[in-house]
Order: sequence, then C-alpha cells, then structure tokens
Amino acid sequence: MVYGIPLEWYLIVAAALFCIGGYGVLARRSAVATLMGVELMLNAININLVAFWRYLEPPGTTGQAFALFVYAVAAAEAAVGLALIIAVWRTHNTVVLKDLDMLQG
Amino acid sequence: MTLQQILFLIFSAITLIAALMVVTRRNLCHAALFMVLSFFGVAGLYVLLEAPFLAGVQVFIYVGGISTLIIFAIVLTRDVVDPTLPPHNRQWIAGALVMALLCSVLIWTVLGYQWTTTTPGQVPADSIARLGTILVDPEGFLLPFEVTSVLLFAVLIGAITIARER
Amino acid sequence: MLNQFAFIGFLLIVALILGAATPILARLVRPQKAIPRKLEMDECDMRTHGETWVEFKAQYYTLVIVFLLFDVAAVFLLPWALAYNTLELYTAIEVIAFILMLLGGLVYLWRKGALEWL
Amino acid sequence: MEFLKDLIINIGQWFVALLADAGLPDIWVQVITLGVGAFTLALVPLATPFLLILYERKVVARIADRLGLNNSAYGGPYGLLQVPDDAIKMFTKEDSVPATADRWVFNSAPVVCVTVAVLIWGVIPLGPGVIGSDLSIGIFYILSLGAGSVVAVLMAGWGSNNEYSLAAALCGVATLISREIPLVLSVMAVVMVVGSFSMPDIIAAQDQYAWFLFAMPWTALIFLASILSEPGRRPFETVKADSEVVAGYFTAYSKFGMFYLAEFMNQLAMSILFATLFLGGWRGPFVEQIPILGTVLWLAIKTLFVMSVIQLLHYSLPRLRTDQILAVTWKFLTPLALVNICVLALAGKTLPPNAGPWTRTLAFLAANIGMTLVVLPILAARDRAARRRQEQIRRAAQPSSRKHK
Amino acid sequence: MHNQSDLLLNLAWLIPLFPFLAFAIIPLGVYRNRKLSHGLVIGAISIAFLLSQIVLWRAVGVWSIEHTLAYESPIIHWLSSGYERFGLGIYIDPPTVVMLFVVPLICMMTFIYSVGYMNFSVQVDPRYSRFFSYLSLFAAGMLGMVIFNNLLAFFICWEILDICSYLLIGFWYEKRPDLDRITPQEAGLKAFIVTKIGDLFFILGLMLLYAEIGSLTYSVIFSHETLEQLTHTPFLGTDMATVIALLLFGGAVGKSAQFPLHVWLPDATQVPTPALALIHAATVVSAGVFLIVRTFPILQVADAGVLAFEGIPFVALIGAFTAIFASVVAVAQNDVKRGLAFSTISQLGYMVAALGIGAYVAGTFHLITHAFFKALLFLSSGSVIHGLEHGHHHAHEHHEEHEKWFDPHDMMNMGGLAKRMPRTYLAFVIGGLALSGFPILTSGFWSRDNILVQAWAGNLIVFWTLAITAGLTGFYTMRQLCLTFAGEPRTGAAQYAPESKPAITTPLLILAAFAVGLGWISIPEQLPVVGGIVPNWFHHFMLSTIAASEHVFDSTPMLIGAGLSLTGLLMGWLVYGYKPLKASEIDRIEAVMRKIRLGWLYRAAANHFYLDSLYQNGVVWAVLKLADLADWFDYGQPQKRESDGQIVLVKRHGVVDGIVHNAGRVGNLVSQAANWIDATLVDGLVNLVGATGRHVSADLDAFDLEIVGGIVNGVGEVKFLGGWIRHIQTGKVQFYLLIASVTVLVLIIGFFAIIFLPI
Repeated sequence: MVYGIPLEWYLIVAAALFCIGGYGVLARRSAVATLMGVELMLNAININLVAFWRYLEPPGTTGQAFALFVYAVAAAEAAVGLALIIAVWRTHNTVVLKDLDMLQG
Repeated sequence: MTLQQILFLIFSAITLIAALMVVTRRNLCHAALFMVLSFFGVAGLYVLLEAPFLAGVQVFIYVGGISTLIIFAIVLTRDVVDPTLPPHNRQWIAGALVMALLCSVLIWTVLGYQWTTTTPGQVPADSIARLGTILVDPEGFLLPFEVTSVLLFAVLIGAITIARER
Repeated sequence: MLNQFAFIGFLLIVALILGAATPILARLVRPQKAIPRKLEMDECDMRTHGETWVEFKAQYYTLVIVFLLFDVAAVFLLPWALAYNTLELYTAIEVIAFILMLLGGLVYLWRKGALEWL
Repeated sequence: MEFLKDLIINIGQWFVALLADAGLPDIWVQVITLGVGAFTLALVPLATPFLLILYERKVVARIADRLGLNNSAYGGPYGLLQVPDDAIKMFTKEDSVPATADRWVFNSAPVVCVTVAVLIWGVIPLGPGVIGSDLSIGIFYILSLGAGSVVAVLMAGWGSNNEYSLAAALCGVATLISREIPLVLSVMAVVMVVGSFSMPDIIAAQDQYAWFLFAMPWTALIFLASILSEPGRRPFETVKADSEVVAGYFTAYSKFGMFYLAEFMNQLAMSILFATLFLGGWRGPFVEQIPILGTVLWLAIKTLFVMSVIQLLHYSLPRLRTDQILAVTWKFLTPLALVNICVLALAGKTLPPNAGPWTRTLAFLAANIGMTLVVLPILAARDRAARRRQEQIRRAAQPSSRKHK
Repeated sequence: MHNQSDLLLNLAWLIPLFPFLAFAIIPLGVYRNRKLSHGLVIGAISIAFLLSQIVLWRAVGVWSIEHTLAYESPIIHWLSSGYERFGLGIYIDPPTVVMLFVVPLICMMTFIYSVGYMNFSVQVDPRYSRFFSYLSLFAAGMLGMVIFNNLLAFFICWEILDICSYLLIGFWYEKRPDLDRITPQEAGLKAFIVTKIGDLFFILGLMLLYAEIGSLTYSVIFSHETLEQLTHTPFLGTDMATVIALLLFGGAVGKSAQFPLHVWLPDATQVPTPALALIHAATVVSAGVFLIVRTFPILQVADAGVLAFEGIPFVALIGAFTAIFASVVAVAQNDVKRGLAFSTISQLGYMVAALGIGAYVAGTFHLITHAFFKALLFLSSGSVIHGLEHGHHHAHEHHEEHEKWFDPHDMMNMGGLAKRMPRTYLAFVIGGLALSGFPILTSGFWSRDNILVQAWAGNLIVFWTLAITAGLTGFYTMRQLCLTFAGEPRTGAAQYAPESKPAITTPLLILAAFAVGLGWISIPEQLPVVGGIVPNWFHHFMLSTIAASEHVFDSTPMLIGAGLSLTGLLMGWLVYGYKPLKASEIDRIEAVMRKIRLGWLYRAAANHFYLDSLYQNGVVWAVLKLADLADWFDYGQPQKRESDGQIVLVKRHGVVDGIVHNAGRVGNLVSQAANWIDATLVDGLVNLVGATGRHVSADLDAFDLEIVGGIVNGVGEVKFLGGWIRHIQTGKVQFYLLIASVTVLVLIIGFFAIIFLPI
C-alpha cells in the first residue's frame, strides 16, 4: 500500500492499457495507428515495471533501469517503424496495412 | 477514499479513456493528440508512484519525441488515407474479443495472486542518483547501457537511410 | 514528494482556467460579424497543387528522428550527470564512449548529407 | 520594516496564520494556501508581459532610432497607455474561426500554449524561499515541459486546417526540437557540477563555486543560443517570423494575443532561467540580511540584463533561414555540447577528490579555454572554406554573364 | 587451489584480445593497404604468442611449486538479467596450458606462411586483407575458447570458429566446380550445417547442465559434489552425467569430424591452404577434441556401458571406427589435400578413441603432436601445389602444350619434386614420418604409442583397430610421399615447379623441428633404452589435476605398433617408391584390385564409400520432400508451369485450402437448404436464417467462405469469420498477429487450467 493504493490497481490499469493498445495493433487500418497501439502497449509495460519497483524493492533500481531501456527500445521502434512506413508510403503510396501483403509467401 | 486514491482514479481514467480514443478515433491526428493526453496520464501515475524522474522522461520522450514523430508521419501521409473507409479493418471484432478475453484473464491473474502484504519501504531521496550509478556500474547495467548507444547509433543511421529521399 | 507536486497540480488547474477564461470572456465583448466569405480558408491560403513540398516535409521528418534518438541518449545521460560527483573516473570514460558513439552517428549523417535540410 | 525585509514569505505566513485563526481544518488551510499561491504565481507571468512590452517597445525604438514610445507623441505619457491600448484591442478583436478549421484542436491550441508557459513558473525560484515548489527534478521538469509547447505549435498548425499554417508549424517545430538537444546537454553540464536537479540547489552551488557563467562560459553560450528560439527571437526566429510569413503557424488565428502572451511569458521565464543557472539567481550582497532584495533587486537586475541582451540580438541581427538555423543547431551546437560534456566530465574527474570548489571552478574554466582554442580555429577553417567555395561559384558565374553582354 | 589473483596469469585476458582487435580494425579502412593489414594480423598474433608464453611458463612455475594447477581469475559479470549473472573469467589448468603452447605458435606460423602464400600466387587475391582478418578472428576464437572459464563462453567461441570456417571455406565463393568437386560456397554451407547438427547436441547438453546445476563455470561443474549430484540423478533410464557427456560428445563429433558427421572435412579442402592448415591442426577439429578433454571429468563419471558395443564405450567405438574407416579411404585418394584430410579424420579418431577408453594424457598428447605435424603436412602440401601451379604457368609459357584442364591437387600430376623443391621435400618427409609414427625419432610415434599402450590394457578390439590403422597410416603416407616426390616428373608442370619463397618454407622448417622434438616431453620412464633420460613431465603435469586411471606401461603394444607402422611404410615404399609411377600409369593398388575384380571396392573407397551421395540422396532429399509436403498441406502457392512457351499459373489445392473450398460447397448446399426452408415454413427464426442465406448467396466469391463461417460459428458471426478464413490466404500482418495473440491466450488459459483445475 502506497497512499492506500494497492498494487493490484496499477497492474489492472496496466493490463487494460495493454489490451487497448493490443486492440489498436490488431484492428486499426492505418499502419501509423498500429504503431500508436504499440506505444500504448509499451507504456503499459512500463507502468508494470515502475509499480513493481515501487512496491517490491523501492531502494533498488532495477525497475527504473528497465523502464529506461524500454524507453530506448520504444524510441528505436517508433523511429524505424515510422521510417519504414514513410518509405512504403513513398514507394507504394499507401499506409493501409491490408495493402501491404509483401509477407504473402 | 483518500485523496491519493482519487488522484489515481483520475489519472487512470484519463489514461484509459484517452487510450480508447486513440484506438477508435477515425481522425488520426485526433488519435495522436489523445495519445499525448494518455501519456500525460501515465506520467501522473508515475508521480503517484514517486518516480518523478520517470514522469519527466515520459513527457520528455513520449510527448516531445515520439508523439511529434507520429504527428509528423500523420501529416505527411494524411492525403493517402481514404476518410470514407472505417478506421478499423474487418477483423476488429475478433481483435476486440481476443483482447477483452486477454484483459479479463490478466485481471483475474492479478487478483488471484497473493501479493506481498508488507507495506513497501520509502523511496530513497537519491533514487535518481542511484539509477545513474547502476547504469554505469560494470556490476550493474553497464553492458546494456553501452549496447543502447550502439542501438541508437544503428537506428540513427538505419532510420535516416530508410526515410530519406533518394 | 506528492506535496511538492500538489502545487504543480494547482498551478495546472489555475493555468487551464485562466487560459480558457480569456477567450470565453472575449467572446462576450467581441463583435459578431462573421460573414461566410471571411471564414473561408482562402482568405489567407490557396490550394496547393501537386506534392511539391512533400519532400520538404520528409526532410523535417528525418530531423525529428534524429532529435528523438538524441533525446533518448540525453535521458540516459541525465541520471549519470546527477550522480557524477560521487562516481569514479572510469564511469566518465564509459559515458564518453557512449557520447562518441552518438557523435559518430551524427558525423556519419553529416558526411552522407542527411543533415542538409531543404 | 522587519515585515518588509522578507516581504513575500511573511505575507504567506500571515495568510496561513489568518486561515488558521479562522478555525479551518489543516487540510483546508493547506488547500487554500496552495490554491491562492498558485493563483498569485500564475498572475505574475500573466501580468508582467504588459510591462515588458512597454520596455521592449522603448528599447526597439531606441535601437531602431525611430519615432516610437521613446517619443512623448506616442502612447500617451511615457507611452504608458500604449500597452493597455493593445490589450483592449486584442481583447475585443473579432474572433473568426476558419470554417474548415478543426474547431476543437484550433481552439485548444492557445490554451495549451499558455498553460505550458504558466507551468514553467512552478519551479522557478524568485527569491530566498520564494518558489512555487522545490521539485526534486526541478530543471528537468522545465526541460520536459518544452515538449508541451511543441505539441501546442503542432495543434495550432493542424487545427487551422491550412497548408501554410501547417508548413509554418513544421518549420517551428523543427527549430524548437533542434534547439532542445543543446539545451538539455548544456543543462546537463550544470547538473553534473551541482549534482542535483533542484533549482535552489543550483543557486546554492553557485554561491559555493563562482557563477557558472564564469566557470563554464561555453555551456552558458550554448544555453543562451538555444533559449533564443523558444520565445522566437532572432536570429532563431522562424518559429513565427511575424514580419515575413504572416505570423507563422497562427496565421489563421484572428486573436493571436494568447500566443504573444505565451511568448513573452516564455521569454521572461527563460531570462530568469539563464540568470538562475549561470548568474547566481537571486544571490547577491545583503540578501541574508534583507531577503526581499534578492527578488526585487538582484534577480530583477540580472533578468533585465539577460532580456536586454536577447532584445539587442533580436533587433540588431538578421533572421536566419530555417535550414540555416538547423545547420547551426545540428552542425555546431549539438556536437559542441556533446564535446563540452566529455571535456567537463574529464576535467572534473582528473582532479584529486579533495579539491575544493575553487580548484574545480578553475579546472572547468581551463577546460573551457582549451575548448575555445580548439573550436575557434576549426570554425575559422570552415569559414575560409565556405568563402573559397563562394569565390569559385562567383568566378564560374562571371564568364557567362560576360557572354550575355 | 590457487586462489589469490595472479598478475601474470591474468595476462591471459589479453591473449584473445589482440587478434580480435586486428580482426575488428582491418575492415575499418585498413583493408586498403595489404602490407599494413597482414602486418597488423601477424603483430597481433605474435603479441598473443608472447603473452601466452609468459602465462604458460608462469603456470608451469606455479604447478612445479604447488604440484597442482587450477587457477581461476577474478570474474567480471557480463550478462546480468534479473538475478541471473553470467560471469566471465579465465581458467588455467593443464589442458589450457597445453593448448596455449600449441595454438598461438601454429597460428603464427600459419599467418607468416599465408603472407607468402597469398602473394606467391599467380595474381594477388582481391580479398587479401579480408582473408587475413578472417584468420585473425579464427585465432581469437580459438584462444578465447582455450582460456575462458565457462562453457557458455566456450560455446560462443565455438560458434565463432564455425562462422569463421564457413567464411574461409567459402572464401573463393565465385569459383565454379571443377570436375566433380562441389563449389567452395557449397562446401562452406556443408561444413556449417553439418557442424550445426553437432552443435544442437552440444547446446542441448549445455541446457541440461545449466538446468541441473545452475552454473556453467568449470570450477563448479567439475567439482566433486557436482559430479556426485550428476551421477546420482537418474535421467532417461541412465544418470544425468552420462546423458550430458554423450550430448557434449555429440558436439565434438560434429566439430572434429567423427564418423557420421565427418563429411564436411574432406570438402573443406576448397579453402586456401593456410586456413586449411588452421582448420585441421590448430583450431576447428582440435576444438572438438578439446571439448572432450575439457569435459573429461563428466565423461569419466559417465556410465561407459551406455550405447556400448562389445564392451567398447560409445566414444571409443566411434573414434576407433572413424580411425580405421578414414585411413582405408585415405589409401585411395589421389588428391593430396583430400588424402591428408582423411588422415586427419583418422588421427582424430585416434584421439577420440583414446579419450573414450579413458586415456586422458595420451589423447591430449596426441592432440598437440598431431596439430604440429598435420599443420606441417598441409602447409608443405600447399607449397607443393603452389609450385605445381607456377610450373604449370611456366610450362604453358614455354611449350605450347594445351591441357584442357590441369588439377594441381592431383598427385598423378606430380612426381620427382624432391629435386625441384628440396626444403618442401624435407618438411613433407618429416611430417609424413611423424604422421606414420616412425619409431623413436618422431613425436607421432610417442603420442600414438601412448594411446596404443592404453588401448592394450583397456580394450583389445580398440587396440587392434588402432594398430591396423597405424599400418594403413604408414602405407598411405609413404604412398603420398612417393607419388609426390619420388621418381621422374609426370607432367611439365612438375618439371618446372619452382621451390617456394622463404616466407613459405621457413615456417615449414620451424614446424618440422617441433614435429620431431615435441615427442620427447612424454616418454614413458619404463621404456628400456631411452626411458628416463627425459622425465615424462607431461604425464605428471596432465595428471596433476585430473585423476584419470592411467594403465601401467607395457612394451608389447608399443612394439606391435612400431612394427605395423614400419611394415606399412615398407609396403608403401615397395609399391610406389621402389619403381616410381610413370606418367599416364594408373594407381598400382587400383590396377591390382581391378585384376582381382575388386575395382568397385577401390572406387567406393575413393569416393569414401558414397557417404556424401547417401546423405545427399537420403537426408537432404527427405528434408526437401518434407518441405514440399508442408507446402502442399498449407494449400501452396500457385505454381508456375511452362506451357507452350509461356508461363502460366496453375492453382494447386492443398489440404487446408481444399478444406476451405469444399466446406464452402457444403455451405452452398446448406444455404440452399435454408432458402428452401424459408420458402416452405414461415417462421421468424427460420426467416432470419433464410435471409442470411439469401444475403450470403448474393456475391459468389465471399459466398462459400461466409457460409463456412456460418457453419462454424452460427449464423450471427458469418461476416467476420468469413473474413478470417479468407485472410488465411492473404499475408496480412495483423492477421498473423491476431493468430499469435489467440495462441498466447489459449496457452495462458490452458496453463491456468492445468494449474488450478484438479486433475
């Protein structure tokens, strides 16, 4: 209990945020929106990390350090992902994921 | 119901509702702005968790950097998005179902587990300094730290090479 | 900790109120003579043709990517800077290696002409 | 007299005592105090711009040596009526929202702008003990608020659904974010020496060391250069080039008063910030005896000094093109700031651990001088190369022109 | 135990560092300058050599004081994830010291040699510097593998060796296959994949070990308690130690080319000769044996009865069989390099067999001596081939003799080179004698006969196999010697072959010195004549830390071995040396066997019993068929078919696809039924169904799918499931993600079901 807020609350909020982001990833049409969903999911992960840090080992630093690395990864992912989207947009003139079936065998 | 609990509820409500807006809005730019709002909510949660530095980082990187990047991308590609189409693809019901199930399973797990009941200790005053120490400590996170620099280097070159006109 | 931020919270509320209040107050006293022609966008704009300045924007886009990555780097360096006084020399050297990596990236982009905007 | 010595603090205590005597429960006392304090603090930046506009107009009139508020024919006695006049005009100006605009975004953009500008003041120390709240992440809080203004600019540009505003907004954001990196890095140098984000600690540290302006001039220079574009000041003014591109990203706003307001607030805040980080804030003689001096005398003097410098630059320098601004920030300021961090880190750690603050100061100064000796020749060399290139271009151009004759 | 940190021993940290730095620096622009790059590499390896000498003698000093040597340096933590901390340190015990003596020396010699080799060729290779940086990485990997203190680092270096051998074998990737040989590229891939099969076992063993012990550090996993625990943990019908030992041995089988997985090594002759010498002597193949030496304590406590045959432990069985098999094949090889390759395989069989019967010292000793003389043999064969190429060039310039194709590797094109290239001849003879174990003089004799002694006391079948192998070894060595050097030149090329440059021959002679002298450090004291002149310190040294059961000395097996190898040499000389082969004369053995209707046997041996084609047509074929099957199962892409000149797409229905389509037809019927019901009965619910049916039958392509959805999931969700099934056929990212998350969900729920539901 920190300020009478049990740990579960944070975890539940994180879970909800994660699932909302996941819905965005699965269901949005535009690739940019999909990336937004990914960012939300990463935020949820960070909430978990920080909450665990606060409740389980406040003197330690692992939680915050991991959160920092998640930030780095998120930034890298956003940069590369959006760069790819821009490149695709420039070549194929679309950002709609359905049109991008290069993965089709 | 202490004041902090109310604050928590406010912040999480902001976060979640804004997040919902992000994934449902048709206008991508509105979605991006709601994403900014949701990031602020998360920052508020960090403040409640007594991680002010991370709250700052949240605003600094997510709002200042990533949201700007995303908004730029939206502005750049806005003329190819057909406004008449629905914002979601045709598997959105499935996605919603799966995610709702996943959410319920997660919540069920969280509630089912017996978390530590002892009240957590105080956050030391020099928490951020400790973070800085462990980051450059060979016994700690030195390797990931340096690897991060390599990652940033690679992304810097790679992303620019991909995104540039040629 | 929270008490420190409580003031910021109040300040936020006050600022929002003040920021929102002025337009609303102005709305009461301002003249209302909006004719449609005045509200058309073409008053201070005209349609652009073609994708002439898409490139121009894409260049800014690369700029934002660079900015984002340096942002992250700065965030990684700040805690170290905070703890700097208590640390040994070798940590400074590690951080210098970190920074040299970034400088290397910057110089590479420079040489490749990715920093030539417009 | 005693009451005046520490005026602001005393007023605060008096107010708290008043509420307590009124028999309110503690929590309410706290809440009311915070609220009133926040309100007063918010009023300061909202009000001062009116004085600053007067000051600035007088300054510009003098610099440009033209008829203006320097002359009693304008703006009433001492030009005092000019600013209220502007304010009234701004307030009663017709507010037309373009029909195609994205109304919500369009209307909330200025609010966000002002809010961010006010929030910055929450951690700025105005005197001994006079500070909104002494956050543990004080300076980093201000840095991250910079993100807010970026978002505001983008909202304004997008909201007035208009290609030119959008383009101007992208320009503005470009300049804003490219200045952000040197800003952070220069602040990082200060934080390195102080070992804390908190503003009062930074001021105290400058009491112990020398003013950081003297300890690390390069850092101060980088910081100054990077705060110039926040309030959109020349040479880095393209955020809104109010004389060429019609007011940049808020072209479509018929009431751009809010943006102007926010700009002045930011300008003031940044000047105080510079004074705090590099000129010792409200520190000065006799502050221990008469704390109010810190606010009304020293901080005011320093801030006015910094502002005058900024305005001198603004009114005497030409405006750079956007790409030139980006070139300066990315090819000069950012590498310089990075190198600056490295040099200071080495200089600070090569000293014996028991070295006193003055030794450190001298070491930092020496490091800065060393940097100067390295940096200036490089700049000179690049300058010469550029001249040579232009020379060649001109030579190449000449024969063709002769042919035309 | 030597616990306090020892500065000189800690120098071992730097040994792999410098070659690695050289490797890393060369691509960063140095590669433009050939001299600089090879100078860099050689400088790096010489520094490594000096450091390793310091460490080595320091270690020997420590040992001579304390009579035991197991030094572990301070640990640095390099991989921390949660509470798991992987440390990295250096571990110095007798095997390390021995390898530290062998590896840098041979690497240095090889590098110097390759400077001559690469420059000596007709035109200098464009990828000169790249070659040297690969070599340097090679050395770095091997040295790291030798000094580091845990199996994880060992495995990493092991993989470095793998990728290096891939890069080097495929170094001349643009070369087309000449005659029936496979291209270097294919050879590289082959080596990589075949060794990967072994690595699979290796890493399985590692996982098992880590899961069981929770550490991979030698000092922990070789401690007495750990071994006790391993031996007393039952697993797979036997105990944990045996399984782990066999899995690790699987890794060694792949790496050091033991019987089922040896096929990559003969094809590796495509690589430039110096790298070949490295692969065969100092690095890759010895890495495999070194793994067994390293993990010998586990092998020791393992139950030898498992997979044993006639009382021969599995390891020894594989080793012995490989030894004799490869030596038989080697007899029939005409390609000098391939012959040497097979002899390497058989010698490795020796070592593995020795370690299999517990002859720890003998096996290790043979490892190092073999490293020297095999490096010597390969380098000198490379020199011969070079001479031949130049002679070929030269011959071409002078007389206009135009052979359609000339194979400088083929010994039939050689002969009489003794006079042309004397120093190479000397080197080759010494190497060959050492390989065939010429008594007393050569190191090969001592090391191999140590093995024979152990085998004699250990297991007679193994002993006789190895002894016969010794005879065969003598025979084919002499055959190669005579075919290459004796008699008259059989081609113009051999006639004009020049002696190689000193840069090539000097390393040869240095290695030759070691190939002779190294044997003297391990002479059994009990030997009648020369025994006891030099103390058998190698024996004491190796046995100082590991209590391997060394059998008592017995001179009978030694005499048998010596006799057999001498007989082999003599036979070889009688067949090939007494009356040297003339030009255009087929191999004598082949001739004899053809007379007695056994030519097929010879040809079989020449193609090493068609194992390659067996693998090709068995394993690879099966894998490809499996892939086809999987493709067919998942509906398969439209096939491109060639019909009257133009490509046409033929749609092929596979299982999944077919199910979808036929289900669609079923759906068709159902909807018609629905329509009929709708037409006949008047009922609200049925109206709904019928309406859906009619609506569905509107567009025909979505038609069947949607009804399938209807069947699967009730009429309500028709559209969305129809969307699903259609998406099976689009490569849509989000659909894959959806499937993935569904899977995760199912897994989680199943997990909890298993945990919480009472079963």
